[in-house]
Amino acid sequence: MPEFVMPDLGPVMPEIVMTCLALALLLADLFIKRKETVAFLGIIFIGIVSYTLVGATGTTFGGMFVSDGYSMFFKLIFILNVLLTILISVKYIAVERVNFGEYYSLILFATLGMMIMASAGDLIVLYLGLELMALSTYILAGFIRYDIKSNEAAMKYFLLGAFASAFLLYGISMIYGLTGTTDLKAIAFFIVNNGLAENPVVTLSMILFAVAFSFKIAAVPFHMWAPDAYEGAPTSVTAFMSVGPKAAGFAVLGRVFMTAFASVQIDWAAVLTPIAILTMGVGNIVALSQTNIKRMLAYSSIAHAGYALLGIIAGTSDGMASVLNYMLIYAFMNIGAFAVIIMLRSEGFKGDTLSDFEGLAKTHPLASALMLVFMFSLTGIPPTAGFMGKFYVFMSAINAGYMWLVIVAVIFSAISAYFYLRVVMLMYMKEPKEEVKLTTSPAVGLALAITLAAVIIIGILPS
Amino acid sequence: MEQVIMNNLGFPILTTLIFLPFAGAALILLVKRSNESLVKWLSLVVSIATFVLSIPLFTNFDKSTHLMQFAERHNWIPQWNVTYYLGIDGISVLFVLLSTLVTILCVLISWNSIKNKAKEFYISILIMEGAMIGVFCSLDFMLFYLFWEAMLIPMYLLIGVWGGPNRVYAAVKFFLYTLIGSVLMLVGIIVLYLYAGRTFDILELMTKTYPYNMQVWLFWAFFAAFAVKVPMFPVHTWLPDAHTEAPTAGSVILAAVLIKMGAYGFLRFSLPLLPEASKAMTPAMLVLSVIAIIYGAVICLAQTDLKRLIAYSSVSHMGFVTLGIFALNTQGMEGGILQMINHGVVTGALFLSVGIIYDRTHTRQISDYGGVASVMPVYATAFIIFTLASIGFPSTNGFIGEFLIILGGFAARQWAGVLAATGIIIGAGYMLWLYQRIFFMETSPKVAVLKDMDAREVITLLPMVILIFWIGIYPDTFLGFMHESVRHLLERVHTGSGAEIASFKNIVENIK
Amino acid sequence: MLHKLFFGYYAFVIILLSLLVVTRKNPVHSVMWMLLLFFHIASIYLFLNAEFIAAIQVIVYAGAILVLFLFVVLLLNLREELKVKSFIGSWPAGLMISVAILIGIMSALRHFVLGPQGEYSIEFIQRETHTKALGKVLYTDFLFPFEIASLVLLVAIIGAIVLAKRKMKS
Amino acid sequence: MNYYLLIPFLPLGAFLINILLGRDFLKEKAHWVSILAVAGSWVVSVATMMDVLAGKTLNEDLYMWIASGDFRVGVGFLIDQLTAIMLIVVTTCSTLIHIYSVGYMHGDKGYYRFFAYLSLFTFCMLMLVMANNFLQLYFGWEGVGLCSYFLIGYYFDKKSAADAGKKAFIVNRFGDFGFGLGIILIFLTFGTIYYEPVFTQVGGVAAQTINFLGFEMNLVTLIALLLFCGAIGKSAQMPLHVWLPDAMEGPTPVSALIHAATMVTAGVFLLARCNAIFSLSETAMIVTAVTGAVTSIFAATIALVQNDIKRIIAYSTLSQLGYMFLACGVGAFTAGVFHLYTHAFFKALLFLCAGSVMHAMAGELNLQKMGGLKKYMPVTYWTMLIASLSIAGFPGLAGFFSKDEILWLAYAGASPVGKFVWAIGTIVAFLTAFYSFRLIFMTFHGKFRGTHEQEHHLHESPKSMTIPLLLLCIGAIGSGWVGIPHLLGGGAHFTEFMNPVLGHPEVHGTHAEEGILMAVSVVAGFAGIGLAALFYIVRTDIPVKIAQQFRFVYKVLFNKYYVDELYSFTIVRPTIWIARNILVGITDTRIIEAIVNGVPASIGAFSQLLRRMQTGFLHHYAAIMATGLLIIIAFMLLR
Amino acid sequence: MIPLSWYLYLSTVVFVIGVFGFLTRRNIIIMFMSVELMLNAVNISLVAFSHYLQDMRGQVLVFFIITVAAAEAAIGLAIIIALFRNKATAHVDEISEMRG
Repeated sequence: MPEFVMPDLGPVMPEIVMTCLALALLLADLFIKRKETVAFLGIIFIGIVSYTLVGATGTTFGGMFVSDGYSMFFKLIFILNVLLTILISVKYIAVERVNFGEYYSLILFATLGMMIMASAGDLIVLYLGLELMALSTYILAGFIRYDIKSNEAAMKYFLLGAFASAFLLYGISMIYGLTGTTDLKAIAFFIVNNGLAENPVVTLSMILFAVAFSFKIAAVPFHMWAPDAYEGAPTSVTAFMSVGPKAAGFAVLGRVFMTAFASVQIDWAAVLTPIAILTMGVGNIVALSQTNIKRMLAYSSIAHAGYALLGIIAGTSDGMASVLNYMLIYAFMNIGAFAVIIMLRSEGFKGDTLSDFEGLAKTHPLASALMLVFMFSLTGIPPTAGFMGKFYVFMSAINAGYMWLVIVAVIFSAISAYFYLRVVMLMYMKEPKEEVKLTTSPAVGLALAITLAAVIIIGILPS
Repeated sequence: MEQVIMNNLGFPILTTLIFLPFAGAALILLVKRSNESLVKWLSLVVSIATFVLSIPLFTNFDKSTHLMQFAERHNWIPQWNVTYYLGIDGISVLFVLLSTLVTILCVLISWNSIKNKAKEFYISILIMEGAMIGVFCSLDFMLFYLFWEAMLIPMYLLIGVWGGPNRVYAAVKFFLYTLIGSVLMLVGIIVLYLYAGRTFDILELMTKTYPYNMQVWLFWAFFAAFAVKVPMFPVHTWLPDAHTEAPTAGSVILAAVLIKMGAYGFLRFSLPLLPEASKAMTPAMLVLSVIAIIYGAVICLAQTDLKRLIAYSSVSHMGFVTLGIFALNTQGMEGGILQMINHGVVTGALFLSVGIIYDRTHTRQISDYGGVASVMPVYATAFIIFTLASIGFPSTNGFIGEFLIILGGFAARQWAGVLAATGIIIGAGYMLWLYQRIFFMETSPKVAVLKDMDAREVITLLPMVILIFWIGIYPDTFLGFMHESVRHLLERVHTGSGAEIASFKNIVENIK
Repeated sequence: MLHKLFFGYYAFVIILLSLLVVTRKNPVHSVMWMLLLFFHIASIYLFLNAEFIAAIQVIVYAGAILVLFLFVVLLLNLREELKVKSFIGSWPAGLMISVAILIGIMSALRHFVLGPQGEYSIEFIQRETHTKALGKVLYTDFLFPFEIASLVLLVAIIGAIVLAKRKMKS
Repeated sequence: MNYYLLIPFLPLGAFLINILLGRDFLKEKAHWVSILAVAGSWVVSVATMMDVLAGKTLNEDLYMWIASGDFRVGVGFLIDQLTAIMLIVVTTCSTLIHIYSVGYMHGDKGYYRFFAYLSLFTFCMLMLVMANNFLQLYFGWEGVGLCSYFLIGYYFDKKSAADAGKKAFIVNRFGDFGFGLGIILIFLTFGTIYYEPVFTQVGGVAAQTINFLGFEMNLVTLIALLLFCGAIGKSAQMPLHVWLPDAMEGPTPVSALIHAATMVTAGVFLLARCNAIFSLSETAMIVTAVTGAVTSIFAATIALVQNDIKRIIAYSTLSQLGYMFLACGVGAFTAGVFHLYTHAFFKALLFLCAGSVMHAMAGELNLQKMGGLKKYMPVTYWTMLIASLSIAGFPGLAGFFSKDEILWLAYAGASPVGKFVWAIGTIVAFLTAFYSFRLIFMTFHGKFRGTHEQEHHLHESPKSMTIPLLLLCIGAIGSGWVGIPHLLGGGAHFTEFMNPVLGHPEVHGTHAEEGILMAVSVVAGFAGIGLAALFYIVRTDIPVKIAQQFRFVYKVLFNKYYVDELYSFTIVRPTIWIARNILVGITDTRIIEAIVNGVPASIGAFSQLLRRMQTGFLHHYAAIMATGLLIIIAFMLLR
Repeated sequence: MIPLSWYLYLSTVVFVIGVFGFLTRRNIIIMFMSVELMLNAVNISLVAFSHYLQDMRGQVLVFFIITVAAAEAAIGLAIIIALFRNKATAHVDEISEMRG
């Protein structure tokens, strides 16, 4: 038995830094009274992390931690996600009267979990990363303690999440029993060499993985938690959840299925295809009849998961690339939309029902113009980023021969136009009912500026 | 790949044409919304400037070649091999000019009628202009699709925000109708792109050959997008609503330019890219066109709403256009293209006129009018000219187009020509009836108080009148642009690309 | 043979207990049965000579988690809990689903084949105690996950405080 | 010789000046512009006539109008004998009527508009006759149609006027529908639509047949018949005659110029122009002849019982046009054109006289309200009398010669239906004489039957109106003398003159027969006059009796054989009904829109359904998740 | 020596019982306990595997699972308490503010 040698910490540096800074933030919170400062610190810390991110590539801890271009890109998404989330939170959590420093450190921990997931090379690490993310998110979802809706959101998310991760564990144990290892590459290797591809147990564990990950990316029929959780959770957290965990889910989905289960691609494509269709269908169609915009965006995020799944199903590197691309773009446009929604929230005014948007264009032309852009982007109308994302995904899917699937997808995306446009319609074509006053702050402004710029620029110059 | 004539003017004219309006819109964005007159003047200046800049296209156009002219090419999205590639030929040049002209008129006509959110209104109009020009200039499929879809946004707002009582319904209908059509086209585009070896360059795509039944379903995919825009018979119902509810400027843009894009799409993409399929589908297309002609014409007899009637008449007229295009012979196609211009001018003018009187009476019901001729003689004169042009009276532009189309149609399929000709009779029927009901007979008290057109309105209509007679009396100016391009296009269609029959399966194989 | 008998007993009891756990009306009883269940599972672990795991099973699960449960259960007054019936209306559906899943998994498991043998042979573990072996692995090969686990616990602490603390500043 | 361009473009210029400046500047002086212009083009026309007489004809393009692929057509002018004659007719009538209108339209609020339209009409008519290709002909064709639309609807605030104008235009469109297709077919056959290449090549294709919409038929016949559609539309032959009587809603000078002298004869002109085509097709010729004959008798019978002075003349125009068609149908194109030429004068005269009567009667049109006007307005009386004699074929007057030539050629010509149409022609001659003189007697003889104030108001018309009457009267008397047949020692110059364009049908009959026929028709004419005199001067009670005797026949005739009603019930109303109830009511609303709105609606309903699945109950969520897992497992393991 | 499959079947049965409990109970705490039951089932199989594979990973994973389970318990119960403060019930059916 070899003696212990200190593993190379270079690749894992960003995570380490993140951990330290999160802890530091936790401590700083004790001394700093103005929470805005905490937020500001958090932003700086994230800056540092993203700095360490550069060039931290390689494999360490005996292949348990893989930091490659793939994980790098996802980490970029997570960083952006957390950055924008903090920006839109600063004012909001004050308005919600839950202005605690823990909020920020929890968000950082969640992000850390995602980062670990993204570069997990071993099922154990994957599981732990996933739990780290999940637990932090449960707490965040229930962060508004005095609000029953928030509690309920947390409760539902938590119980179902635990339920789903139990399945994941069962899958892990199966594959472990079969191959005697939990290392993704080794598993793939073993399956191929011992011709286990046909073995039902492999299929079974693959299914269990698919279920657990589908839960994370909120794919039908494992999406049921999403609408309630998204509606109940604090809006900023909703924004965070609708991008981060989803992206992380896609990260592990891609990682596991592309490496470990590469040899049973036909099988998991067959599993994911109906899931994708259902996801797009249910997401878009149910969104049509929503009255609460957070809930509507929840369904829309379900639908978007469906589109992104096409890229996975394609099963090509091109497809994976398109998924990454899509997730990045989705992060921008979705958080942008939530930023606008958050501005509507003010003391004693929830401002999360669709009717609150009536005639917004008259009272707040700029805000509604922004919302317009994000809505069209979510619909996928050029020249916005949303179009480019969809386009790339569809292209890779067709390239892999899933033309009919893409036709289904475009039809659904045309349907989706209806409920996105309804927001625009309410803003521009209705008269304002009561005076809506916006709670703006430089932070939100910055977030909006970033997202808008990104949506437009990516839309025009995707390269 | 085919060579093109690069832009030899001092400056990138097409880019300028596309982005000048955008710049103008951005400029207006900065103006304080209280300062409405400045907004108006700014947009007027910008639109006129655009028009003036577009004149070189008219004067410096080389009519002796079918090649793309004034071309510009820059890399855009290298990894997908998407290029920023502009250029115009004899088919598209006229539409660019039409767009620039019509925008000016739209700004003028809305001068007093748009009160609320004026800023957004003029921004939308200008963005619209840029996008329209872009559609006609794009030589890169991706770029084309970009403009094609981008156009929906301002139009949706134009209808939905400044439209009539039922505007929201109309706007959403318009948007979804067209969107569903164009997303199917998007799939087609991607397939084409992958099959042809990852290029969006239209000219390059034209040089490739595609298996027959791939062509067929690509044809229908494109059809979904273009037929809705045209609009052809079964999918025409968005047009009456959109036209009726849209503000005058919106209707004018819709009629004059937007619905041309469908037919333009057929010319630019369906025919040259999918020659065999187009040839094979000709009967179906002709039948649809003839149905549209007669259906649209007859249904006009039952309309009681002024704008709705004109909207349905466009269905009929666009039927002529598609008929001419799918006659697949010189007369038909040139007639078709010319008829697109004509319809743009005439129907645009008719909507302008309707707008002029609507501003005075605020009613679209035909029955509310009567005897207008005796109180507004100048207006009546203008309107009769447009009416005559619309019923294809010789020496107006309508005649040239329709005659050539019927000639072409008759040459292609006798029944097509004959049935199309009946459309002219009915056309005379409903237009003259309309004219009688509005302008003749006793003057109703509501009408008696109306004032005749003021200078601004006269100026708005004048260009249209001039165009009508110019095209009608000396059409060679305009037909001249087309000859070469049409000849080349027809060659491409008829000599075809010798595609072999391939099964759907190995199309997918090929794509992979 | 004796092994089989022992296993038979434990298996039977474990299943029985878990059934009791999920079917008891009164949560307190469930918790109690679960406690018993955990002891049995622990002894199964002993069977599979994983003493350390067995130990933490007893200490952590039985000792910590269940006590926590019990605490909460008692915290929430259960008077009216016992009035409403414990199962959801459509429990047969639930039963059917679970049975179907069971059948599915079973049918898959029939084709189970064991992976390759590792170097931690029984003798090896006998030689240096199980605890030592596990500890070695944990602190060398699995250092990284171990650290993450610590973070998970940290987050849990923070979360518990944030959510459950009665009053909070600001 | 390029000054011929002045002929059409002077009136055009007048039109533009009037329409642009008339309303604000010229006002009451608008007529000068037009009159000068038209007179100018009259002068030029006469000069052109001289050239043609000197044998100079001309055929040249002004510029290329439409060029698309191998379809190339210009705006061009052909001046030959036929054109020359038409030029004279058109410009002369036009000039005189312009002058007449000065008096007639005096003080009308749309004075300038009226003259503008007249000039525009003259321009279009001239373009029509001077065209050297079919498309330009078509232009003039539609142009005159448009002008008649304007002028019929001149009093547009009267619904009946507006309706009449619309009717005229649309009915003509029916004709033009055929005409246009004819032109297209000509192009597809000959590759050009210029007259002379077509007429020279047409012999070559005489035998060809074409499959037209499944019917196998002779190519030339088809072309001829399609063109014929246009002709009957414009010249108001059966069955497209319905618009002409209503056209009388327009001012009387308009009726005289457009609906008597010039425009309505365009159909005849077309036939004459295309004689090369027609004479090659037996069928087409027979159709033409029969149509003409039927129309002429049909119209004449209606004219017998009408009371509206202008309508009577309108119907007589119909029947005279029938005569011309008849002539062309039997191959006597020359005779047709000759009659056209003479008819122009006496019919214009008749209308103008009617106009002057109306002027005197303050717009009253009903014969029953008139009578004994002779003493109030002598000039009108005498001129109208002469016109009527002329139309009745009184020997020596213009009508006499042209009509006799037609009848003779019909009888003696090669046409299989010749004898039949001759018989009808003779009967019509009798009827014509009868109703013309019924008109004369009821208007000018007997005692006045109108109200008193009307009687006071009675007066002779102003100079500007009577002078044209007198001038036209000369035409009505003398215009026929250029074509006196050899039998009566004349030189038949007209026929000779036209020969190069229209040729001359071979006749096999003796001078004796010719003389007899002539006598017959003269007798018929006199019989008509006599009978009229008997009925309406001597025994005014007889007509009433007869009317009661044959009440049914009378009603049918009085209601013009119910043709209008027939059309409105078979064509107009069904179309509109279909539009309202089938297209709007069913296809658009019930089918297309139902789908368009139905699909979203159903999606919405489905959405509500799915939405209800999101119950908010945790265990439902769990159950759905578990079920999903179960289904996937089953699906994957059982396949 | 006991065949591995016995352990497997045992764990499966326990796991499914957990699922059953989760699906059919309405008391949050008991639902949560069902989840714990499922985890234990997994643990059984893992330990069995690692014993038969003569490999430590399984037990390592079990160790972590137990850790996470503890964490989950803490958070879960915290959530339940917070919920209970606002709405004195532990019945999932009564906690359905949000639906549709």
